[in-house]
Amino acid sequence: MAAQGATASRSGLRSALPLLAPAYLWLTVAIFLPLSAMVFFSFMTELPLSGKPWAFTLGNYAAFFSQSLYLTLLLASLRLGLVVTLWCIVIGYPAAYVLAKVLKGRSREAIFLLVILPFWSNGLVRIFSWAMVLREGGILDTALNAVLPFKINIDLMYSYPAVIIGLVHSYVPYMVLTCYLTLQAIDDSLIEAGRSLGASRLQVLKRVIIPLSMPGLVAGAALIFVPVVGSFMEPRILGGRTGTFYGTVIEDQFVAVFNWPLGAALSFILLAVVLIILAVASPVLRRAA
Amino acid sequence: MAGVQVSNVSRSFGAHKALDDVSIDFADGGFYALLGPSGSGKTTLLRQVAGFDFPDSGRISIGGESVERVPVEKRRIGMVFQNYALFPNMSVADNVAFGLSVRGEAKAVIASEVQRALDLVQLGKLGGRRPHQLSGGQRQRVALARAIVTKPRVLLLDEPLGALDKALRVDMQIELKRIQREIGITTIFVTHDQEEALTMSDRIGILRDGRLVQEGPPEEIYDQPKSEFAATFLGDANIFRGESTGNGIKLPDGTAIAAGAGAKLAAGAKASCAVRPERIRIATDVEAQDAANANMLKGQVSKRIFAGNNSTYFVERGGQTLKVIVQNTGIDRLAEGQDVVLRWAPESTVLIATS
Amino acid sequence: MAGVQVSNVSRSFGAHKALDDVSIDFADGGFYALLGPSGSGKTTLLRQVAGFDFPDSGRISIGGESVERVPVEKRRIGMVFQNYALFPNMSVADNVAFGLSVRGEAKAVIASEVQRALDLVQLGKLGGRRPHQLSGGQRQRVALARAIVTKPRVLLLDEPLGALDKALRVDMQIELKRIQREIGITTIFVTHDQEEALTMSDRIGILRDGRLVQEGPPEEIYDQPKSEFAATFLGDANIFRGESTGNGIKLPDGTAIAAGAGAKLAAGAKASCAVRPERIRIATDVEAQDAANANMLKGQVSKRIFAGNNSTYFVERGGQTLKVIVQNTGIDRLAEGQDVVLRWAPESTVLIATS
Amino acid sequence: ASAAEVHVLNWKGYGADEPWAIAAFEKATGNKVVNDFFNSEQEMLTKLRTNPGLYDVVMINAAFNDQAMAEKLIQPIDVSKLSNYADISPDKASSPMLDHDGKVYGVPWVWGLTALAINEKSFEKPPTSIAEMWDAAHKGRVVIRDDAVEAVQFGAIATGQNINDIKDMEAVKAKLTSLMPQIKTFWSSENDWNQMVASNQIDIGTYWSGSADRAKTHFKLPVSLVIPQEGAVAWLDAFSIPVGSKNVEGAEAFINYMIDPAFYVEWVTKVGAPVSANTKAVAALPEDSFNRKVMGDPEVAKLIQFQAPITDAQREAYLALWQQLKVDVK
Amino acid sequence: MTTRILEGLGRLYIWLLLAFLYLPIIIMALMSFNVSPFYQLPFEWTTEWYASLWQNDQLIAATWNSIEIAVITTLICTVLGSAASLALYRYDFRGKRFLQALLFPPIAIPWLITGTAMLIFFFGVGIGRGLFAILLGHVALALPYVIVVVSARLQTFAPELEEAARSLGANQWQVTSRVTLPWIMPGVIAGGLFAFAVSFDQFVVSYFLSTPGQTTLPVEIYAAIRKGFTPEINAVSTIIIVVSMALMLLTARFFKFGGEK
Ligand SMILES: Nc1ncnc2c1ncn2[C@@H]1O[C@H](COP(=O)(O)OP(=O)(O)OP(=O)(O)O)[C@@H](O)[C@H]1O
Ligand SMILES: Nc1ncnc2c1ncn2[C@@H]1O[C@H](COP(=O)(O)OP(=O)(O)OP(=O)(O)O)[C@@H](O)[C@H]1O
Ligand SMILES: [Mg+2]
Ligand SMILES: [Mg+2]
Repeated sequence: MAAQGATASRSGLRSALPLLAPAYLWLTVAIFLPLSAMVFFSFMTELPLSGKPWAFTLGNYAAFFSQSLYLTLLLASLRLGLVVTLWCIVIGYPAAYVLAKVLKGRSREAIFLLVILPFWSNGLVRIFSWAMVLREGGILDTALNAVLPFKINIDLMYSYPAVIIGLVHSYVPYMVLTCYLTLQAIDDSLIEAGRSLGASRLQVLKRVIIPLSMPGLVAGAALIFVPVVGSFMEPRILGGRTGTFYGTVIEDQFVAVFNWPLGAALSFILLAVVLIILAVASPVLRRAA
Repeated sequence: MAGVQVSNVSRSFGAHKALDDVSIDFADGGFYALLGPSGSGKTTLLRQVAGFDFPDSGRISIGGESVERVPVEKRRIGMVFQNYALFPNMSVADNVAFGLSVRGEAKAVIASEVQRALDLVQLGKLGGRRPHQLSGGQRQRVALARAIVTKPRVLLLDEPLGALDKALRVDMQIELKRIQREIGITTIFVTHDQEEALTMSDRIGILRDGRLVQEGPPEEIYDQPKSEFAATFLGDANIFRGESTGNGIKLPDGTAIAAGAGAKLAAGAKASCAVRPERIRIATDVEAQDAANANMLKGQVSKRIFAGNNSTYFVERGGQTLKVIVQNTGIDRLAEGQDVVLRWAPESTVLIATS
Repeated sequence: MAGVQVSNVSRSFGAHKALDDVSIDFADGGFYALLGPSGSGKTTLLRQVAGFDFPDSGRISIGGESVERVPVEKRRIGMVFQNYALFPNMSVADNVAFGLSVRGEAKAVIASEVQRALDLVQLGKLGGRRPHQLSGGQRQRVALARAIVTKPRVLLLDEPLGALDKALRVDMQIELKRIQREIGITTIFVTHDQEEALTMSDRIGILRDGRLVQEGPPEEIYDQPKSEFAATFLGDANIFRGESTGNGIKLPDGTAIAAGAGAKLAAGAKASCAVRPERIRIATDVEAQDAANANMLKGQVSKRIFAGNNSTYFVERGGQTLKVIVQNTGIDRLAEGQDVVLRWAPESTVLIATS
Repeated sequence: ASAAEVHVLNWKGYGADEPWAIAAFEKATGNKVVNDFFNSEQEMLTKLRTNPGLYDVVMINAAFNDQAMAEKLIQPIDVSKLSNYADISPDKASSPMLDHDGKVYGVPWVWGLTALAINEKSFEKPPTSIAEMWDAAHKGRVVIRDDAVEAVQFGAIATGQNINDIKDMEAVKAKLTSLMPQIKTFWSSENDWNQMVASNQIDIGTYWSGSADRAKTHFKLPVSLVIPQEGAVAWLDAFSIPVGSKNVEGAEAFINYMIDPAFYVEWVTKVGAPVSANTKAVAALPEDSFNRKVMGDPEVAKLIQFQAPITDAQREAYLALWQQLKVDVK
Repeated sequence: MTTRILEGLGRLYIWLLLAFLYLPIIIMALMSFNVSPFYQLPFEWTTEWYASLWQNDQLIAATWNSIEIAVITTLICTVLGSAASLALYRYDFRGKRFLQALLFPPIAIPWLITGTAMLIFFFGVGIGRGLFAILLGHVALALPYVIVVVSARLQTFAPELEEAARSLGANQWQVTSRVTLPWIMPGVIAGGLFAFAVSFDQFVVSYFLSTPGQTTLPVEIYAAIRKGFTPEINAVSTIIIVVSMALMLLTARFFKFGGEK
């Protein structure tokens, strides 16, 4: 009947499948199945790989709750993720706005590409370069002292701010680009309409532009927050003795000791927390949009 | 106190002059209709007044003050955009509330004002919908409600009623006029509907290729067009081209057409006469009737087009098709092919100098 | 061979019935105008025919074949969208070329066809522009050129001329009709301009709240509206409500109004009479003139509104405001406040049963 | 691995992948060397577990040899086929960490120390005690490696305990806790250390003997090794042959080459290296060379404690302690 | 006029951001010309690292592998990712939200765990290690980024445009390629650039899945730093950045991607 015709071409998994299947099959083979194996391991006492006898246990998950250490670090990591995400928004959103709404013509495309390019350099090399900038007697220190009349000592290296700077540097392009994508699509006449109704530039920004660019903001925030919470390399190298985070202890379980079950359990707890945060945040953000 | 003065404003896009030395004085509290062909610069002019775009040269003042440095939001204007520009992320009610809420009005005040405005545009019940759930006409009404709810001092309307059916349109016209009178708001109104322009406005300006061609009160513009363009653009006109005889013209075939008493033009110059189709009486009787002082032409009906309250006859005469409008009073239809006589008074003839 | 049959089509959005059991037979090669208030379902109906949206129940066939399973791109339709829907990433010429190029026409053919289509809509020189560089009316013309260049078998037009000024609009109407005749394309045309609907179409359908209220050829619909709604929606009408006297009505104050010979209705039932304002003659002389068989009412002029080729007089009579349209032939204007007599023939009166 | 290929699993840049060495070996034996690397012992074990038959030679820290054998990842080596095996210093060759049930599972290769190294610019004369790390003068200029086992064993030395039999964990914890505020960062690679010294950011820290030597001789950095009077941790690296090797013969040849004095001398001079387990190889070095003079010093031998295998449970306990210390300092 | 001033400020801001983004890159490039391998100052000019890079076959081979894998990853990811985004945008079906949520585990789980899991799983099912396995892993890791980015862009697409195209006789593929894709192109390009970056800078997963002789640049770099890394790495990174910048600017010069509305 007519209704069937309607469903057949307006909606339905069947029409979506040919487009969806390749991507999700790939993800299944290369990620979901391997991770399922990890889920399985996370409930074991020992890895079968090591040839030792093993049994099922919830102990690895219980371990998270039995030691304050993990919770402390998880909270620290979440805070880190939040701070980095906020900085990326603060720095990246205006840039995306300028890129989308102020610059015109060819230069815009060029800058769009230039913003991503730093990503193509090796992460570790980038961090070493930051070390060079941030340390005492480094570039920042020298440059500031050359300009300023009085002598100051800047040694940001091996500190929380250094971690933030390094992470923001690594992740801010995500924010710029995802926001640019949605900002660029906003019809200028909506901005004009807002202003003709007496809204200042700032009010238009708050009430019209930000809500309309929310999909980009949310996508950018998710792409930044999620990996930052699990990051360990940047904190370790730039943070010095303060650079211990949740990602570090997971890494240790894999690298320093052969306790994959615990490491896996810790990462799935992380995943669960992150997904819960995204799930709670997304309707709130959607409503704002 | 918020008349709008546009003085010698020009604005080009690349090589294209969208506005070319336009000066108009929009009287305080007046209702001004802007007419002009598509692409003649109407929207561009509104955008200068609103402050979205800036003249390359010339000055704009509102309420006697130059607004060159006044940002849009401080100009206290209301605008209805040609494409509506509704905020897709807000409900209908929130769209309308926007102007009040950025001003920081109290919630209760906003709610009641918004409801009033929505009722006004007959959308009282659709406040909760999103713009994409509305029909074209409904969107336009939301845009209108949004623009007037803040009681701006200047209202800029870019075809605010274009998507409305006639009945609603008339309702909205009446409402718009009422609001406009009540709050004495200076209104600039772009429309393609001539009847709307003629019936609603105090003054009309006609733009063409970025230039102001003629402006004045509706009847004056209609009755005394200064150019062939003005004559044919606003309303319909039969144009006769020939040589001036002082207060009339002589067509190439020798026929003389007399204009009204006031008309004066150097004899011998090229000139045209414009005659409104409704001013011409069409008759089948060839004998002279009130022949005194009347222009008369013979011709043959080639077509009749029914248009509701009137019909248009197309009459062929010496290679020219003349239009005659006849009110549909319910009697006498002329058949196609019939020989007819057209008569009109010299007072109904406008003499126009051509270059 | 491509008439369009819409049979018993219904479509709801949530609880709202946008189309309610609509059946229309769009004749092959015919030009059909859809009228109706804003939100009455016109766009929704076009979308069902185009295949963008699907009826909850009912059938649609094109050229005699049910199109239930025919996807949009196979239906060979051309559509002009109410909001134009131009491709923002393509130039004007590429927009127009799109339909030909997806079909794989040769480059040279495309180029010449596109140029022809653009010339047709008087945009021959703007082929290189991007849509956002065009004025509203220019965009609409691009949309029109894009829809007709592929020579579809059904043309769906959602207010294709809404943003055009009168002069251009008339040009486009003529062109549209010419194209339509030439390629014999079945055309469904949504418009808010009544004159346009009346002058261009072979048939007119009036929608209201998703229902087809009346349909027929223009003059029939205009002259014999079947409901008060139809009478007032298409064209203007003075409505008198009273009690049927068989072939006329008696107003509450006892005045009798006679309808034409054909009209019949059980006496005593509630009924209305509709009289077109242009059918009424307005005069200042109270003495009986051709009194035989004519309806006559006395009243007082309250307002005159100038509308170009005609003026409307508002006449007060026993608490009712009647409208009378008088062609502006250049003579006799009635002053406001003047006592007048209104007369019209019974044949100009339409008797309508009311519930 | 095909017959003519020898697949070697080792740390990156740790002798076995020197291009000149490979070239020489390939020329001498006709076997082609293919290098693979690991970044941690755990990873090395994982690679062995998940790639049976891929590797022919694997370099294993003696402390892990036992575990690898227990998991049946490595096979006994027929030392009679290794002409240089006889020259291995007897105490290393007979190490119980490498020999099980009379079979040799690992051929001792090189050994070294995890001791202290100093930035020469910061000291008039080299310190002699581990206590220097706790000196307030070096606050914020001390480094220690980010490795739980090493840190705990370092703590054990500082509290005068046997690193392989720590009795008083609390003392270790207290000692390390008091060290934490002194620390600038935790290093994890040679490069970290060298960069920090090069930019003069640190004074003192734990370091590997071979690396310190390389920093000084090869990179000309102001670094010198200090073996504190409290002692130092020593480790022994050995070569093994994984179970399933397809080219045991080639593997034997490669291991024999690695313990050859000719290779060793070249390695030390060109790159810098730890101390060879082959006495002849060490003897072939110049008299005043670090590996002969300092490391060969019998006094030093008295101070060092070789790492013994530790159990998984111990390792996890050490890690927990170490993580707690790092969190507390945040 | 305020508009002009704001515009100027906007431009200035973009340049400041670019300065921030490129600061480490510039230092990286400078250090590739510095004698000291430890980023030691004062700066002493040398091209020795480029010369030794030229000799370092292993590093060069790894670089080529990296480029090859990153390019293939980018191609596969943009195609599969855009297709999936389109499906998620166009169609409604049960479980859609779940599919969307599934995109986050690959991003949220530290790569170390994912890499280990892949190693075990590929080993278990016989895919093994090597460049093919690396590619398999990289595509999977980069796909979610592409889907998230392209979807964000798709949210701004007006469905009437697809309808208009279909009414003109375009089939699904033509509609997609000629109307939808051009509109989402900035998103697809951004997604592709991300995919390239994810793959090109991917260490952990490559590390687990590489075999001797079949390694990538990051693996080489990470392995190298244990011993003391040489500015050859800066040199190769500098060359890559300079070349890709040239390519990109050239691309931007000749192609426009949906920059105009
Ligand atoms: N997606 C939707 N969701 C909910 N309601 C809808 C949706 N689309 C249309 N409607 C409603 O259906 C009714 C018919 O809409 P339609 O667009 O067909 O009107 P229309 O006759 O074209 O009006 P107009 O002349 O104003 O364009 C309207 O009341 C409209 O609000
Ligand atoms: N951004 C722009 N770039 C280039 N040309 C433009 C731009 N905006 C407008 N124009 C051109 O300027 C002229 C005037 O445009 P405008 O929008 O004012 O016309 P309009 O009178 O409002 O027409 P319409 O009645 O069709 O809406 C047109 O020819 C248009 O193509
Ligand atoms: Mg306009
Ligand atoms: Mg509509």
